[in-house]
Amino acid sequence: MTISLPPRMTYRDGLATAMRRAMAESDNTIIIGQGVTDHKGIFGTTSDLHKEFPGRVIETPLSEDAVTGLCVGGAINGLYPINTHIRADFGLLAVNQLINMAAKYKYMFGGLFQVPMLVRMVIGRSWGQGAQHSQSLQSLFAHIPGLTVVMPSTPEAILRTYDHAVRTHKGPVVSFEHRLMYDLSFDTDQHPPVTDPFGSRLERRGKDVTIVATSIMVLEARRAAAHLAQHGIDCEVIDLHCVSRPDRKMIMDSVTKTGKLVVADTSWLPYGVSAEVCRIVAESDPGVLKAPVVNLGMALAPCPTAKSLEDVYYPDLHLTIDAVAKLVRGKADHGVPIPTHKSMTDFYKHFRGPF
Amino acid sequence: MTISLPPRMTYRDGLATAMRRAMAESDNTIIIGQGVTDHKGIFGTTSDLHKEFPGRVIETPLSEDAVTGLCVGGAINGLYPINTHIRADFGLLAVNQLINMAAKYKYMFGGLFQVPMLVRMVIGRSWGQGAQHSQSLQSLFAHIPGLTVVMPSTPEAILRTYDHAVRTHKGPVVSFEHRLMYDLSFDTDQHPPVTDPFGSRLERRGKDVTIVATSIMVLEARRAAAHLAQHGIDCEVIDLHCVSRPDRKMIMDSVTKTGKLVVADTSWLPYGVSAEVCRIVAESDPGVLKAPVVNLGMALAPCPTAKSLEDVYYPDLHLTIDAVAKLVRGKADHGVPIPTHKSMTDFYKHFRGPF
Amino acid sequence: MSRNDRYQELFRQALRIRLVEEKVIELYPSDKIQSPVHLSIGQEAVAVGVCEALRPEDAVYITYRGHAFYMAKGGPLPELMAELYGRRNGVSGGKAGSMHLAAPQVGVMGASAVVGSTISVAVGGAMANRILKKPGLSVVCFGDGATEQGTYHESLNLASLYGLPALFLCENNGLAVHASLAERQSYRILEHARSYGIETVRIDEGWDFLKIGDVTRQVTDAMRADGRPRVMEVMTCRYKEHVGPGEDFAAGYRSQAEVEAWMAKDPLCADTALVAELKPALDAEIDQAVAFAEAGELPGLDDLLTDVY
Amino acid sequence: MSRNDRYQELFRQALRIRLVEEKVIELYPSDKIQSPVHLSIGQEAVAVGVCEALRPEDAVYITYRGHAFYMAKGGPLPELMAELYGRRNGVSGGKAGSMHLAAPQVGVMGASAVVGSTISVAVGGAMANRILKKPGLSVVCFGDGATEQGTYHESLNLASLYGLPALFLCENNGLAVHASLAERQSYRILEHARSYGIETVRIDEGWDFLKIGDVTRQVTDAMRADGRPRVMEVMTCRYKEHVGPGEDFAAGYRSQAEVEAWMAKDPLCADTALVAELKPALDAEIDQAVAFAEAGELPGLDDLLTDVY
Ligand SMILES: Cc1ncc(C[n+]2csc(CCOP(=O)(O)OP(=O)(O)O)c2C)c(N)n1
Ligand SMILES: Cc1ncc(C[n+]2csc(CCOP(=O)(O)OP(=O)(O)O)c2C)c(N)n1
Ligand SMILES: [Mg+2]
Ligand SMILES: [Mg+2]
Repeated sequence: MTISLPPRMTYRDGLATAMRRAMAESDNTIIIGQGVTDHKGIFGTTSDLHKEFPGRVIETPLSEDAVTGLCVGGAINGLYPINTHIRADFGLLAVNQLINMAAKYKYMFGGLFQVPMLVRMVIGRSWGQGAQHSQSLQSLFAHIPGLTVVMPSTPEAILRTYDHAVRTHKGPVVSFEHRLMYDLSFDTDQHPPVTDPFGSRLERRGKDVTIVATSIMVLEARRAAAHLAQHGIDCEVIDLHCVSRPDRKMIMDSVTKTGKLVVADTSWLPYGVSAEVCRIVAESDPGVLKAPVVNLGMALAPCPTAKSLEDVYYPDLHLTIDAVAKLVRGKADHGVPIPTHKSMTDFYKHFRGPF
Repeated sequence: MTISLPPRMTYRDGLATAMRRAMAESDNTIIIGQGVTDHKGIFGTTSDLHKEFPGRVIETPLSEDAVTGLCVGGAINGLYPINTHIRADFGLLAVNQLINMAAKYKYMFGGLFQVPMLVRMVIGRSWGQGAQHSQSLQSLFAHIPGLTVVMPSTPEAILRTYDHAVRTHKGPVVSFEHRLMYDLSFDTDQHPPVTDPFGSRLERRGKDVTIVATSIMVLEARRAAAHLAQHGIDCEVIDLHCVSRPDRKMIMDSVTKTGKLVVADTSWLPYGVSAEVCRIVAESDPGVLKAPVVNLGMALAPCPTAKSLEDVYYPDLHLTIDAVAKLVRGKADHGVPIPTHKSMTDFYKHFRGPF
Repeated sequence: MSRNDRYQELFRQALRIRLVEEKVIELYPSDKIQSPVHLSIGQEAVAVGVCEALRPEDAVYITYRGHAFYMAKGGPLPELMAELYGRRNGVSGGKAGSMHLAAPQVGVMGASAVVGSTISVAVGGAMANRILKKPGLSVVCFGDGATEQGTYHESLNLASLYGLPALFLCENNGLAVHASLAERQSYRILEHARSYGIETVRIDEGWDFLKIGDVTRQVTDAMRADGRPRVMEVMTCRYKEHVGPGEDFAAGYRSQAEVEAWMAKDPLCADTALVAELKPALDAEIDQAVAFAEAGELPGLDDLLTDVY
Repeated sequence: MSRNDRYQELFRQALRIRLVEEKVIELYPSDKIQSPVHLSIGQEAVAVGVCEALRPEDAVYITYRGHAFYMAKGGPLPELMAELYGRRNGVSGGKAGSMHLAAPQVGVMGASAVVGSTISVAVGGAMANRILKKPGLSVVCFGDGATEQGTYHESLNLASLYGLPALFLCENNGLAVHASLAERQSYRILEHARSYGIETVRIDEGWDFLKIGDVTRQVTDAMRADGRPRVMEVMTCRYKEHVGPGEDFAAGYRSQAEVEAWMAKDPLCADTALVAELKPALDAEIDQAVAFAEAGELPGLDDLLTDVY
């Protein structure tokens, strides 16, 4: 499928375009969730679609569990439901339906049913989101066979992935969208076309170290790589994208070449993406590692509210650059200057609540 | 704390003893869940306690979410609630309370509250449990800071761990008990006293290979080790026990010595215990690995019902022995004869439903 | 069809279900069926009566206690038996077992073993039909215990709010495993349901397939006309233990007399003449189903990883 | 206390809450408060009236829209302000922010930002008191939207079934974010609650702290006597946007006239003389709280990993 895109696009525009396309594509598509028809329209990604597609953009009560079940029932009966959660945290009310039902409905009945549906979960961050509005729960779902879990990091990834989910894939897809990316603009032509829309993406070629990243950490990794390149460190960056089906070959080819691995994810390390990537390397060929793997993620605590705590809770550009440089140079005084601006952290400063 | 135990004890007796002790220990303890007062008494682990401790063993409606919330409310107000789920799968209805509330109630309020409580989740297996009665969901909870997740593999581990949870630890503990162990008898004196009841256990010393296992896979590992010992392969076996806080040092000391690692867990590999153990090694010192790590767990699918499918769904003694021998000898024709009996699988044959 | 023909046909269907389950009991000690069985014995009339009023395009969403509804809605018997045996020729190739029956070609849209979890799924089925302009009602069968789940509340609200033709059918056998209604519920099921603006109907005579058929026809006719949900409660009686092939009166959580009083009204127990008349043909059919199951291949490694995604 | 004294005292408390929140609005553009704020402006009388009838040993479980209840129940103001500032001298050392207020020493037992999730927690509090033979009611405050969650159904059933003195207090402002009741609910809240065998009471005059206090006293007296739950619905009106310091009438999801009609009855709007009389002292108190907050240290790395387990 070819997608023609404007040269620059925000993440939000990518989502809004994907939503409109999914609705226009087929009369079977519905968008359902709390706030999908209001003037905020899921941060501007479903705005006015209820006018354009009457009866197929459906406001709901606060009933995450039953609404998810309704989507499963719709899916096995010919609809393509797109269900929104403005915070992934609220998706925890829907895990029985997602894990016990959606993920198993095909297998449990020996293939008698298909459950094509998309669940959009937004990861909150910054402006005091606190413990219950900030969780990045991809690994809970990626552990479960039957669920496809993606974390698009660009508008292009959104468009290709959602188009593929809606038109071709016949199973449940859970997508984690990062709230802090909604307002960011992206060049759309920088990505080579992908053969598998659910596949991992080689974002940058390099020879000194492999950074495997997810979601907004792909942006941090790219910025870190740009800075490090000026100081003689050449990073390869892989956007894992589909966290439930990482591209083992892409990861192993890269780590075999570089011998060094950093995993940068949006959640906690234990039982997270870092762990999963380490499993892939350890199972495939740990001998390619010339140094211990470095993992970056949230601190091992619920998310605190105060800005000063949040600043140390999430890994930032400083930390990423410092960690990569230390790993590549093999010493703490690696000689790479740390930029004064904090990159994403700078951006977060401009990101003013409330949501 | 000293615990005096009879020389032999079933897993069920361990649980029943732990439950009675918890109730006798303090008037603040309650046991709450579906079926806790009936004649089956959670597979015989709560039987008749409602007569002995009237008003503190509480039958509930089918309301996993609110009952868990009730436990959180009880815990912050001075009770020690013990909540039962006869299948871990039903615990998925309680994850909002466990993850958004129990795990965060202390941190989110800056330490103003404590949430001492124990959630017992039983892992089903065999006799056609199927997709929704067989899940082993430890890694979903172990990913979450604030939750302590244990998987006791012996009556002794149950007693020490539950006593510690009830008397000393002040936070939420989720325990995964394996249904297939309930009927097994254990020698109680074979375990060295542990300093940390939540700590990992060195089950067997050996020099050729490290097997890190959980729950019933610890039993498989011990049997495999006994067989392999007769053929010149000396296994070290670690019972991970507390999957949310694995003993890094114990694992690294062992793998440093043996150079070879097998992880045998009761769930799926991605984002599971295998992944987490691989992370520990990869972050600490992957150079100690002399071969790729071998991971054993459930096949990457929901659990099928038919016995013939279940037999290939779970790793059995054959597979474990074969995998370990291959890893140690470095070749497929490792020369270790595979026993004809299937060990746990044999036992499962005697395990006749219904439940 | 005369009243008598109708009685005889519904009786036959109910008896067929009972005989199939009695065959399961007979086979169980052989370990050929290695699956937890939740028998409907005592409750067959509900499935038979309700399904009489349903059309092929109507869907039923059922539970782990699903043999009766699967058969009453027209699910094929040999494939059911083969599924219980865990064979490749089973309706789901052995992946489902007793707890997860489905036969979408006749509108059996799946059974869940997580109590209450198909209720909202059925509401979604009703919504799909409305959006896709397809005919057909969604009927979801669940036990009294399922009404205690939060999802029941959410689902009633959604169905009423959106005006969807979902029939919430509660088979009230007064028990959830061994716990009585009084231990679990502060509400009366229909009074509670009416507070959502949903019309309700109750049938006390859960053994009476004719009455259940009649009432269901009235209810579904009204639903086809107004497109609104309904809640229907049928009082019924489980004769066997909660799960498994046996009886458990000795456990003392309910009285045997109560069950025997129910049996006295149950045509399948009372009308021994008709049983004798119909049994041979049914037995023959069941024996064929068993033979079909026994001839089935075992699924294996090739099947393990199919149909996951 | 004469009626007038009482009026003046409750008015003062309500005004104090409003002025604190107006201070938040004033401070917000400075980015000193980096936390989503869900203001209670327009709803203060509910918290003040209800808490008048409560005793120190009674507990309240609240929501992300929690400033009013926190203050009305006696939570310290300087520590509240410092918490909004994310300072170490905040009531939770900056870990909580606006959405997670608590002050257990005065019975504020925590606020959740997951709608509906403290309801069952409050039921557990009531059960703990009964088992531990402690006095005190559990009061759980939630919005109309929270009643749509499954957990509400489960919690009403548990409280009624076990006979626990939990007061379910619904602040019905007719909105969940921007969605009206008609878009979300097929039931009437109290009629629904009565189906659980729970007595209910409704107050339409959500601006009238005296009436709310009187009714709450009657209700809580009855609860202390019979140990049973109650559901109380207070109609109220949110003046500001759902979250944030602004107004959003331009968005068109509700009419400004409706809110203005409410304001006309709100003593805090109408009784300008009393506002003028009380404001200076309150302003001084608030300024001190702000000074306290601004003087607070920022929490840092040392605090990040404390209180996790
Ligand atoms: C969510 C969930 N909780 C608990 C169970 C265990 N369980 C299986 S059947 C059952 C009782 C259900 O009672 P009811 O809904 O009345 O159906 P019945 O078995 O009487 O037909 C319970 C508690 C389960 N399967 N799912
Ligand atoms: C479980 C859950 N779903 C969705 C949300 C997003 N959300 C926050 S407040 C709110 C509306 C709640 O309405 P109501 O209970 O009436 O309280 P009010 O805000 O009107 O005081 C919603 C949908 C949430 N916080 N939690
Ligand atoms: Mg029942
Ligand atoms: Mg509201």
